[in-house]
Amino acid sequence: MEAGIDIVSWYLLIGTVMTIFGIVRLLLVRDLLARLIALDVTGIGVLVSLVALAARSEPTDPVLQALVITGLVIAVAFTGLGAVLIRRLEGLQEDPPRGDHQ
Amino acid sequence: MTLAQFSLGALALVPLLGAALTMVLPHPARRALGVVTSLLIAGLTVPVMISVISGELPELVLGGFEAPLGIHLRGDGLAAVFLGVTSLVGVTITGYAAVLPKSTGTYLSSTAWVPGHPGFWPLWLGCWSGLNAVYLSGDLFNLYVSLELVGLTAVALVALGGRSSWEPALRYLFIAVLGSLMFLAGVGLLVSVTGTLDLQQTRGELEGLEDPTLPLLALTLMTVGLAMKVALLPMHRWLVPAHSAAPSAVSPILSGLVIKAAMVVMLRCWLWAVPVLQGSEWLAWMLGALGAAGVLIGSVLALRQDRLKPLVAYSTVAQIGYWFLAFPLLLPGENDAAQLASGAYGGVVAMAVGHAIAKAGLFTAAGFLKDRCGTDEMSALRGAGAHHPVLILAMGMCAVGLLGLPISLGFSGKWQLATAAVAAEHWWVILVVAAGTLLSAAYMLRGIAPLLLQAEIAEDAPAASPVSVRERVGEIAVLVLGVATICTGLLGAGLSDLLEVGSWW
Amino acid sequence: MVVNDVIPLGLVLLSVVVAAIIFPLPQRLAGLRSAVNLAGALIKLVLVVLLVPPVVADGARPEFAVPFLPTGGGEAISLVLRVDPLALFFAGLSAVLWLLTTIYAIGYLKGTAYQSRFFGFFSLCVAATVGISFSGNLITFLVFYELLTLVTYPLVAHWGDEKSLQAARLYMRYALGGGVAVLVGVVWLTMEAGPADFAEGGAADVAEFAVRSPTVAVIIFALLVGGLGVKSALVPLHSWLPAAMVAPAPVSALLHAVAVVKAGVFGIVRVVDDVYGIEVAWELGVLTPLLVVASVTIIYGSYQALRQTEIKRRLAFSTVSQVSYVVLGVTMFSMAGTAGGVVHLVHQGIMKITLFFCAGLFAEAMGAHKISDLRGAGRRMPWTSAAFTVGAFGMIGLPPTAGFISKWQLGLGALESPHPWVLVVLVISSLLNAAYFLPVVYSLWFGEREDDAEAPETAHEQERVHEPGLLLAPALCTAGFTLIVGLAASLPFSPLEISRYIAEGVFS
Amino acid sequence: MLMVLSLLTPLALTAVIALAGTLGPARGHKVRRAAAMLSPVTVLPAATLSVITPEAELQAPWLLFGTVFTLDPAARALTLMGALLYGAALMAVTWVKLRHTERGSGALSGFLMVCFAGNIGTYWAADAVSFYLAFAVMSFSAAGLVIHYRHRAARRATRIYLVMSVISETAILGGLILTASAGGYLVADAPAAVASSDRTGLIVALLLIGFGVKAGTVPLHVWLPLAHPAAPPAASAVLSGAMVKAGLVGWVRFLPLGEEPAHVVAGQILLTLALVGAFAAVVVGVLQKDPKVVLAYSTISQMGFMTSLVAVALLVPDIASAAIAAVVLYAVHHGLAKGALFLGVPVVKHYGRGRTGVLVALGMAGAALAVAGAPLTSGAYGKYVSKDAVEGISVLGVGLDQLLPLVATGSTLLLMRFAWVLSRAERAPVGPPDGELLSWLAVCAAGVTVPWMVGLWWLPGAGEFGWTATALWDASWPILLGIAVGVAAWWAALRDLLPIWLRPDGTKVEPGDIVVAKESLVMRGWEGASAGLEAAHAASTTVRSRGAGAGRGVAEWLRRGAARAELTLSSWEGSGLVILVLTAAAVVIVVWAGGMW
Repeated sequence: MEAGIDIVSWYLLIGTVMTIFGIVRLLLVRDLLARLIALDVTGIGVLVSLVALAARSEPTDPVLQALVITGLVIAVAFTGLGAVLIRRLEGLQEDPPRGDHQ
Repeated sequence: MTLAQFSLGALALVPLLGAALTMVLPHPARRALGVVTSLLIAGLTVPVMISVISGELPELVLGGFEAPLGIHLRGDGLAAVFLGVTSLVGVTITGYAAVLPKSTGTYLSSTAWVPGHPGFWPLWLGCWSGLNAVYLSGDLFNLYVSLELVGLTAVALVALGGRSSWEPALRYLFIAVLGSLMFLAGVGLLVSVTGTLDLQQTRGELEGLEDPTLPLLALTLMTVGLAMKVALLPMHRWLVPAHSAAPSAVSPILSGLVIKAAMVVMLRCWLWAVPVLQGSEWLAWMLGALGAAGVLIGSVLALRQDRLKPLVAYSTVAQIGYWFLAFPLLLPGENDAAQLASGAYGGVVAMAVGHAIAKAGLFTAAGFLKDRCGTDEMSALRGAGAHHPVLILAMGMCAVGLLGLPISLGFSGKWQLATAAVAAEHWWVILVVAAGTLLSAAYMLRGIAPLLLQAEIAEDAPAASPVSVRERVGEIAVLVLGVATICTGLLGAGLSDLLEVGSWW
Repeated sequence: MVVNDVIPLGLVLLSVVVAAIIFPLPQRLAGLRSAVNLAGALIKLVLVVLLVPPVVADGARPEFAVPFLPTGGGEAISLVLRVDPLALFFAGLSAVLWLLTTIYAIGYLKGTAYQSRFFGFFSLCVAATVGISFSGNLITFLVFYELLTLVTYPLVAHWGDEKSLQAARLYMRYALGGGVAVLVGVVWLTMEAGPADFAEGGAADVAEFAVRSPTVAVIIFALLVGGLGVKSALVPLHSWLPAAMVAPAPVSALLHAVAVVKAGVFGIVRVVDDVYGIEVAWELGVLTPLLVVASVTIIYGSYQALRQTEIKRRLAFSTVSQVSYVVLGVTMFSMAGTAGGVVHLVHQGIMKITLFFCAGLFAEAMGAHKISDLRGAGRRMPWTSAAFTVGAFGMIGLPPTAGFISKWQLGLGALESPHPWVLVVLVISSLLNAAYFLPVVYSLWFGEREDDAEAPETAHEQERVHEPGLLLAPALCTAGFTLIVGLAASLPFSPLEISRYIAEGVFS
Repeated sequence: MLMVLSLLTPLALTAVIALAGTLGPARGHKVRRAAAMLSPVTVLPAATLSVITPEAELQAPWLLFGTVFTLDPAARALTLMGALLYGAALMAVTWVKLRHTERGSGALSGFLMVCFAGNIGTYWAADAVSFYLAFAVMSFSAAGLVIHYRHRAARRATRIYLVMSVISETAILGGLILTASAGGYLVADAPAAVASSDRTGLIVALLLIGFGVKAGTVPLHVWLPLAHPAAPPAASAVLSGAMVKAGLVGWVRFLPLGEEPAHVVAGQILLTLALVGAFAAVVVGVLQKDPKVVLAYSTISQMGFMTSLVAVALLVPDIASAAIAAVVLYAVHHGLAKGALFLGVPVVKHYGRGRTGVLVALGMAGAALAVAGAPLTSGAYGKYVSKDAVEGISVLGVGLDQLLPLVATGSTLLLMRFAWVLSRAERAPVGPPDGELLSWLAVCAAGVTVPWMVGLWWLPGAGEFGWTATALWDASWPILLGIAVGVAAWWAALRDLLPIWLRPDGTKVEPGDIVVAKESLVMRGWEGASAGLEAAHAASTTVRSRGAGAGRGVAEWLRRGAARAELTLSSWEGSGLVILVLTAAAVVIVVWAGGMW
């Protein structure tokens, strides 16, 4: 396995790629919900790369682990807030198109 | 555990306690508790300020966990200055919000939209505790957490402004969180290289390193992330709708205090955490260029606004440009590094503090006029100054602070910046500062001049209704900020001595 | 004497306190407002008079300093308020004329709106002017110079109609442009030569810096004088002054005779005499171009005044030309010339304020705005016309008035200086002054209105126009001062003696 | 002390008259009337001063630049003459019955008194500044006299007078500043300073022009023939009697008359101008119809005579003191005689007929003969003294002492013309004698006695009148020649043999002769200059506005660019794209730059 990249740097690569795709998706998509999801993907990507960095040293680095845990908590917080805002915004748009749905 | 050390911890946690308490109380009680808490926080700031002024450096390690993992609060010069400004502006805005509840947004009760949002108080106190934590924290992890707390509460505060403020709040959320994630990535990279979170230790580790690429990449990520949160020029689009749609008590908090938190973190990273690396000149020059563009384009756009609050918001974008203008000067040029950098650093801090007070005053006045006249269209506000001479005077004083004309911290800041620029032969800084001052004078005039007009206000218009006692007291708050802008102008010299304490050189 | 050191600060703060009291006063408390105003002006006058003996007679220099701006390494640059004869000279002028302008303004604005706002900014303007006169170094001067710009903006825009807002905007644009130029100049000079403290023969380290790098010194001089030139209405930068005529009469009297225009010229006198020092400025060769600019301004101002048909615009252009006499005197590089320039600082103030008071009176009592409306006004408003005549004779420079004294002194100075051709400029300008003031005086006393022509007998006595007392008294006072200062020019503490004393200091 | 009193009393009384207006129309008029009646008394202090005290000095170091007033013999004589003339004029104006007084006589007497103070000031001033002060006060208050009747001719005369006096004031100011800076602040050492200063030519030229306007030398005399007929007769008596002499005093005080390097060029020019003035005035004066204009031209010719004496003093320094004494004596004589003639014009009108007619005719004839310089009169004495002062000088080959008598013939011709015109003027008998007649008689009496007294006792250098036969003959042959020519002309006129252009009806040459040409010249010059300046001004405004327009265009273009950029950023995708690009660029640059070092 030494010839190939070992597991940790493999995960690091995946994490970085996830972050980059997440950021590009986030910045360019028009739909609000899609943006929120893209934001979550970016968050997870960053956390994965942090975990990969932590795993490089033998006893995994406690500092980085603390960072990852906090990161998760904050991701949950902003997703909740984002969802509430999007529901209210969607609620606004509902009134005009009702006419042509039936 | 001296009083100063105790108040360090208390400053970060008391607002949180207050926020929690207000959650359970009804609206009138929340206002009372909010005011009490703000006075308590201001009280706590005093011992910290006294100890820093007398030269020593109060430090507190929470829970006995030593670095690299523990939370390490350090009250150095920069922290003391920003704590002072935050408590001054905070107490005034709290008083204003308590006296005029309709300035805290609109609340969707069961039947209809009711002015005055009870949710303002917990969010505002939470935001205040985040701010204090940002200034005091001595390690990157704590910086990230408190920055995130400030960000989220700010987004929620914007959303209080009723239907028109949700869309800008969402946009602000995306940008803020993206910025934090980038900052987190940067911190992660840095920790992976240095193995510690504490600013002092990080600096020690990085000095010994010969390959600068990884820390440089980390610094770049952190800088771009924070630039988004501070709304440097190309990334400023979220600021204008957010600050103008926010309720009239929230906009001063956002413009005056919240963006300062990200600025302080930027300064911590650039000056404390990361020593000067080879590649960072390019980054500093890029920030300088964006800052100059911010000053000029921000002012030009402010000239084109026809509503008062967007005009003041664009003025914020322009003022932010000034702070980043100083970054190329912070690099040690060929002559004496410390003396030059300290001049530019003192300039940035003075301008930021001056801007905090003046912009808070101006945004409160703009909000007050919007609440009273129903709209902030400048053509509709013609002659509105007839019944509020004190308000006009206060707006004039704040405008003096923003323009950077004498007897204001803005002036001392511009003076130090210009002196540092002349010493480092960066003549372009002088040109930008001069052009900026003239342009800012132009758009300030556009904002204040119509109020002086003697147009007859229609009898039925809301502006003509008699001014209530509460509104008179509200005007006093703006006057306090205006007078503070002028009086702090005389403390320029004192400020720079204060910043000497615990500075990085 | 420590109590003397507090007086300059007291003088500056006095007006700020008065303003703080007046601003919140509601409109109807006119009596209280006028009382506070007059009390403030009187106390200020008494304090200035108290300062005269110690400063001029036994050479005391009371000083008050507070640290203000941090320099990189060394100790902070401080805000310095110091009283030297030149400062006392200008402060005395503004204190006296301020008392009179206050009385005039109270009478003029009776019954109009926003009086509290007007008088609030009015006293802040006093504070700025006194600050300018007592400033001890270039930075303090810059601080009060900018403050003056800000505080006079609402005064110019007082009527609140579109025209005055437009004029105020033009004024602000010019004044702030000048202010920024002075800021850049001051920063550069402070970096090169340290905080420039005003010293009798010029700051020592500025002199040594001028020797070290003359070209940079010349550029800085150009920046400073260019910035100050805006407010002293040197030719290319003067167009804000006639436009600011839409302001109410006490404000135009204030702007053109006492505060704004004089601040600019006072600044130039400070820069040439007390920062660079007259010898250093002469070696740098910056005096001659400034002298040429001043001469061009004098002739151009008089020519433009000739072309105007409105009273106040003619007086405005006459101010443009008269103020440059001071610059002419100071840049002549001769002791008598400097004394002439400095004394004209006061004389022009007294004479020009008389003319503006009378212009305001004519507009208020007779609604006369054009010069042709003044025909035959001598019979209908004899007192105002008499004051106007004294002022006009002063402007032309006829003997019993103060104008003659400064013109004579400038003439002597011109002949002593290396530029004798300046006497020709003085002569031409007095001819031009006569050309645009004498016809006005002639039509005042000897012109007759159209309807008078056919009934000279009846028209004589009955329609005496009522001249309001509150407006007339200050005008007659200043006209009286013009004559007294003109006649008793060589009294011990007269303006001429003090300016000679200052000139000796400059050349010492 | 008497000096202060004599200067201040007239000014004080004028102040009373001016302030009378505040007491309301009725009482004001009464006060003004009383003050006017009192006005002739204000002349007394000056008169008594000149009579009793030969020497007097007044020092006021605090006034202006340090004022000094001294009374030297010349000033003493002139002061007496001035006091008499002004006293008589004031009497003529005010001591008449209420119904005869002109409208606004209070104002007229006020102006007269201020003129008196100024005039006396010029005689006494011993330093440049107070001389200039007195001169300015006198010339500007004289304008009040000229405009008194307020009709169209008076206005035109005043306008021209004011323009000329402004020019003269400015020239004198320049001259005096140059003298003062050359060390000549005090009058005593002015001539020496002027002579020694390196700008002597300029100073002399300025002083000649400045005082020439007041002394009526030829090109600058145009205001005199216009001002005199316009002013009331009492005022014109004072104008040509005392005020014109101030110009002479100015020359005597400030020009380097006795100083060593003789100013040949200036002297020659002044002499020729004086003589031209003396003779040309006669030719023009004879053709006039109004008696006061004829008298005005006679004044110009007499002033030409006196100016020639000054010119002689310039040319030959060593005879300067004699010439000055002669000038002063002649000035006193001419002042009183010409004043009598001018005051006589209304007297002839009012008292020509009846009992007083003989007395009036006698007085007028005596004054006329004095002016012409007939023997036994003060005129002869004045001419005799000046003739022997100019012994050896000749101009263009002809001896000056031959030319001067011809001036006498000229003035005889003029005075015959004046008598002819006056005799045919209509009479308006007034009845019992009043102030007008009395003052006229007083002036005639003074005219006879004062010059002799001054010449013999007061002026040291003047010398007595030699009662030899040759002196009497020298005095009388010019008058006889003049009478002969006059009678011949009168006889020719009866036979209307005279050519058309010579017909004496005043239409051929209007009073002020070349002023009409000058006025049009000035007007045209003024239009041309202002048109040119206007065009330049218009051009500069267009250039400025175009520049401003271009500036605004660029600013607008910039603003639009910024606004467009802002629009692209406002959409989420737009700003997102920009952020992506920026981050990528930052990372790439930093890594590349980092990697390089």
